[in-house]
Amino acid sequence: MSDSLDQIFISAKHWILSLLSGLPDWAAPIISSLINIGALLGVFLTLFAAISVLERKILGRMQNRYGPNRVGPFGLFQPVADGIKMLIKEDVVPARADKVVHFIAPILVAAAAILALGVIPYGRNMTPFAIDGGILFFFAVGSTTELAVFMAGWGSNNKFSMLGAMRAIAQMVSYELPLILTTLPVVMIVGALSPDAIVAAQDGYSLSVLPHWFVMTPWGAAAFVLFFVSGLVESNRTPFDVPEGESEIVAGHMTEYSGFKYATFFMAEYFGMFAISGLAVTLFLGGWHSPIAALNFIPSYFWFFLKLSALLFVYIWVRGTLPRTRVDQIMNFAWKFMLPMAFTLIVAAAVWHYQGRGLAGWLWSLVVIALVYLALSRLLDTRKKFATRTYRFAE
Amino acid sequence: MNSVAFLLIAIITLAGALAAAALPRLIHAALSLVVAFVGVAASFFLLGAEFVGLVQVFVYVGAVAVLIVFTILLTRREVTGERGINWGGAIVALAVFGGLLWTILKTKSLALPAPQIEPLTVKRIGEALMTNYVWPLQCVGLVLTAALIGALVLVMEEKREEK
Amino acid sequence: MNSWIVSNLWLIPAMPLAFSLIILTLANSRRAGAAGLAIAGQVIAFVLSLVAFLSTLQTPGFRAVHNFTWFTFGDQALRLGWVLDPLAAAMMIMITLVGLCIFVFSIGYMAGDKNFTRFFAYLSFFSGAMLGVVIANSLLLLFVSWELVGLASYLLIGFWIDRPSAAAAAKKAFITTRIGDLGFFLGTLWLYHNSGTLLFYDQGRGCLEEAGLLAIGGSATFIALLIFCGAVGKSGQFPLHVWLPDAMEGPTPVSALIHAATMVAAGVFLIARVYPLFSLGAVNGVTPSLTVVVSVGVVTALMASLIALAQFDIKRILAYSTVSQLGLMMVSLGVGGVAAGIMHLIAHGFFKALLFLGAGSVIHGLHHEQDIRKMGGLRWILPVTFLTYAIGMMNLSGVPFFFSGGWTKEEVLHAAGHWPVSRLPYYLMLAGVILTALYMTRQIIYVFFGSARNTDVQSVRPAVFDSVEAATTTENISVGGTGHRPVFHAHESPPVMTMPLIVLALCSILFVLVLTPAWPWLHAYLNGEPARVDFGSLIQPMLFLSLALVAGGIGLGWLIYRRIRETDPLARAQPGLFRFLENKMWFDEFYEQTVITFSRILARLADWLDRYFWDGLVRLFAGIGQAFGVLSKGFDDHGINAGVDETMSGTRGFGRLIAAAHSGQIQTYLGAIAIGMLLLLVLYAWLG
Amino acid sequence: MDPTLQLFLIISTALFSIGLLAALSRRHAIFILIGIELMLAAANLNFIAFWRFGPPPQQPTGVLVAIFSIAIAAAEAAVGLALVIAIYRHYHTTSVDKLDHLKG
Repeated sequence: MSDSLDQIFISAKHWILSLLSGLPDWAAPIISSLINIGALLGVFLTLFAAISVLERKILGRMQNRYGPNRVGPFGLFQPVADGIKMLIKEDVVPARADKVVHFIAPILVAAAAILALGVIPYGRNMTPFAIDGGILFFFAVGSTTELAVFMAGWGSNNKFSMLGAMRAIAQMVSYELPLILTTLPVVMIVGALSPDAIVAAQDGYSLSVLPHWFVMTPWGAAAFVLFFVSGLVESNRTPFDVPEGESEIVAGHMTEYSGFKYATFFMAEYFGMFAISGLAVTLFLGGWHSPIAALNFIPSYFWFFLKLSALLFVYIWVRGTLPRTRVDQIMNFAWKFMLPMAFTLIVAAAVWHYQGRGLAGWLWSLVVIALVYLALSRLLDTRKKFATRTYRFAE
Repeated sequence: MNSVAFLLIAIITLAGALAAAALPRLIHAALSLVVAFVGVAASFFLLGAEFVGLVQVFVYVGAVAVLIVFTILLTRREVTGERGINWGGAIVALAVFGGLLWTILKTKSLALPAPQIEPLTVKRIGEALMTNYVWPLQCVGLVLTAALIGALVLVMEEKREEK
Repeated sequence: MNSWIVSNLWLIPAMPLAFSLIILTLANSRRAGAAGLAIAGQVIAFVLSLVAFLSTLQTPGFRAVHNFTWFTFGDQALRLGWVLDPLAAAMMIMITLVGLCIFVFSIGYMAGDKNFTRFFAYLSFFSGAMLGVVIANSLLLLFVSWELVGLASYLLIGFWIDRPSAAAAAKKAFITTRIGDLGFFLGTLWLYHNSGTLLFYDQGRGCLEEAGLLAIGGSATFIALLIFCGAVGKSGQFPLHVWLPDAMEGPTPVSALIHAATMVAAGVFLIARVYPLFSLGAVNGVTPSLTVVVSVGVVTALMASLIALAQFDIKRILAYSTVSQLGLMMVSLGVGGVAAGIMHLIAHGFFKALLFLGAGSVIHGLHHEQDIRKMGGLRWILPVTFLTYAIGMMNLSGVPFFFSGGWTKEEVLHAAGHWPVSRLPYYLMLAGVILTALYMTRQIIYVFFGSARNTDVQSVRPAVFDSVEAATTTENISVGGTGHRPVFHAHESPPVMTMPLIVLALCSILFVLVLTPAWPWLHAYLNGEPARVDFGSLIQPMLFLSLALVAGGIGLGWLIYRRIRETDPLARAQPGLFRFLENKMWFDEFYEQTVITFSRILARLADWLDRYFWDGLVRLFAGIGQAFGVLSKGFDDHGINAGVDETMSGTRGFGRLIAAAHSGQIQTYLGAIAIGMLLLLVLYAWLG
Repeated sequence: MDPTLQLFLIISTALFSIGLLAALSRRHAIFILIGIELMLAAANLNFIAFWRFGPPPQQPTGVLVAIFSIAIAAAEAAVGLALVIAIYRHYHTTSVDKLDHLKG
């Protein structure tokens, strides 16, 4: 019973394919892919709509105000209204813009985000695009985003756009290194680049309550935190939203976009967020595995989307809590802290492996991480550079 | 591997490359170069070397293209630098193409179909890199480090003089 | 312990030397550090010397050597080493103890000098070098240390380098002793040629032992005399004594160190060390070389005593007294009383250091006034200095019973009285005793008794002291630097200067305990015999004779100098003789007229030769060269160049042709490469 | 009809010639770099193609050489572009026509 519920979408797909058995041979894989793409787009567009309104409501809650509450019950139809507004807006293209580049940029951004979503296993046997080097594919596609952002900034022929694009590329390039390096320990321990293999490696429970997720190891927990922070930067979310900080440079590389193109950028940003969170779930949070052995009867995709939603909530939470960082702080943090720590985690994972992946390895890798962390925090301590603050007029 | 895909990829690759070589605006050429690279990566996929294809996209699109674009931005002031095409070079390039094409076509043994092979997994590549090719791997690491430092020094040196 | 100190005897000279090097690296402002380090080095050396001394007490005639090979050339090995025997141990004790006192005294005396640290570095170096001389078991090591002593004396005499007279005195000391050292070095070479070793003691094979002496044989006399040349230079014997009084240009502690512990003692010590060479083949204890030593000693002793009688510089008088006492020691060595000579050397080391430091205290108290005519009446102003100085004077004059100098002089006279060749040295020595008492009485009366004769000195009374200070400040700048400490109500020197005086005075008195004939322990120790207690021998006829002579000398001096007027009493009585003595018997002038004039003539001759003869030759060759040059130029211009020019222009033309292909444009080159590749391809296809 | 080795070689030859064209005929320094990158890509294509069409069982040598060559190309691009920037700062031009200080 639970199995059939678990595999219900797979069965549905096979049922559709069996209906089309009359078609020629070469069409079957194409149809299969199309079904995958359709399902993917459907799910994530829905999620996008839901998140866009939920984010506003949660932020409102955090900031002591109502969120959207006019369209539909509890304002739940707000995304529909937004969508209609976006679609019927005039599409303004600056006269001096590089029209082709300006046009391609949002498409490329969205394409990259959607492609990246393709390699993530959403449930048992539910990977839309299962290839051997899935993680690498994710990052290869993800790195295209930088180019797309640049095209947007350059094609607009606008100083704000260009500045925003430069900022975005700078911080994305900087944080791509820790992002990739923090996946390395997992890849190293699993011995495969395929997300399915990584999820499979996190199967099993100790005492049937402690899941074997990588986040349960010291290096995995640290890597998860680093990965999450890098993900925040990669998706240009607060507190790392300098590329599109409204109070500084209007909307960064999206300044000259309006209407549906702007909506595409907006959507791509959220899709990117989904992709990064999905990868984090896959790499560290055990993918679609349930947290307790007893809860295995609940379908796998439910667990995946539960974890994904939890992460997305943290994204929103962070946005509602933290102020924006400065550009130089972001860069210093990347090169002076994230990168050394990421390298350390590789060593820590190796230590964990060679100590037999048991309790001893757990402790030793914790020691390695703690040592380097303490050393780095001593080295990077900037407090001593400032004089103690004196309050002259506020005694 | 089918010929439709091959044809498509070949057309995209060559078109992108031609655009990269011939477009008057540098930025367009650079973006066309990205298209050509993606095409080459696709043909790697077609040939069964998925890993190399991904690396190709990763390195060229993610890094080299961004670098080129940045360089264009930093050296943008000169707009009227382009003064037509050096036709002598074009003739030489054409001659080389002709010569190579003639040689390839002349060699009959090259017209062989693809044999069946077991798929090349990332694991195999990794094992090869860590066993037989570990020495070249280290050398490449060294070269990359040296290039990184060298590039930094090259760009920084002038800056200090300007101050 | 015993073997440890023997194999580590080198530490004794090495500690002061090492500390000296460390002090040299200190900044000028680290005064306390410099003095502390120097004194620490000296204290360590003293303690080690004590250890060494204690281990020599085990058996009479203890002697331990430690030899090692320095380097090997061919099948010859050059070996160095050090020796520990009563002679070395006694000398080490004396040197380190006296040196320590002088170092401490220097803290006060040099307090105002801006080169304080440098001074202590040199002092420490000096002491270390002298200790090296003492422990050396190789004539070469001894020579090296000997030359280091010379270098240190040069540095210290010329310490106040901004004074021309100091620089001249340093040069004079260095060059004069170098003349003697030349002889020493020749003697060393000769010795090595004959005996094949420079080690003194080497398990029977050393040059002072049976086999070595046998190998030297008949040439021992010449070798001994050559080595004696070195001793003459170092110990200021006639005729190379001229540098010693001039060495007074150095700071007074340096004079004390040179005259008491280190430099001049080296000559006497050298003779004592190589005494077997001198006494080789002796008949009845007499050899030609020893006779020369006696003669030189007698002449020096009498001459210096006479000169001292007519000097007015407080330090110069002491300097001539040193020369005369050294003459006395030489006589003692020459007549066979080696132990007596060394005993006198050690006793002399104590009381002469005492006298010099006392003089230094006086000079310090009077703001670098050295003329005894301007002193007088100081006994109430400088009581401690006066008392200790008087003890030193008693020692030097040879008053027996309580003063070690008297007993050691007795020993020397005793030895001289038994010389089989002649009684003349003995009588002359007795005359020297009277003279010594006389000039010391003169000096002490001039300095401490009577009333102040000079306005400057008169004002050395507490009430008006500050005005003197102001009046003499300008002189002080050139002398002691700007930091001179004013002594408004302290007419006596500070304790740091008087304490060494007291210690030295006590030493010179307590030293008597091991000297008297009743228990001649030191004599026996140096000779390697057990000592006997015999109170009966305390009273000897000769004792009364010398007592009478000393008393006579002092009384005579009291009579003559009791009333001091503007001029010296002796000058009034015998003006010609006094002038002769006052001008040091015109030795300097004599040397100026003879040696220096001769060398000047030689230099002129060499100069003339250089200018006219050698220069002419050089010019001749230069002319020949020029002529060849002209010829060669003609040949080059018209013969070779034409051909080369043709070749060059051809090459240049070809080069231009080639250079045209180098456009400097990268694309041209790239294109060329592509074309080349294409051609290769075509060639390949053609062939394959 | 499946594509043969010959077809891949023709594609790579064309790619190479286009790269050569860019390197030889364009005057902007960055175009030369673009051309060189294209030529390198053509070479990589050749490596992969020869590996794929070699007699089985193939060693992954061709693939590894391609990976190394991509790494080297990245290094070359970094240094080359740094050079372009340095030259631009120094001579205020990126046109290789004007950079002829080596002219004989």
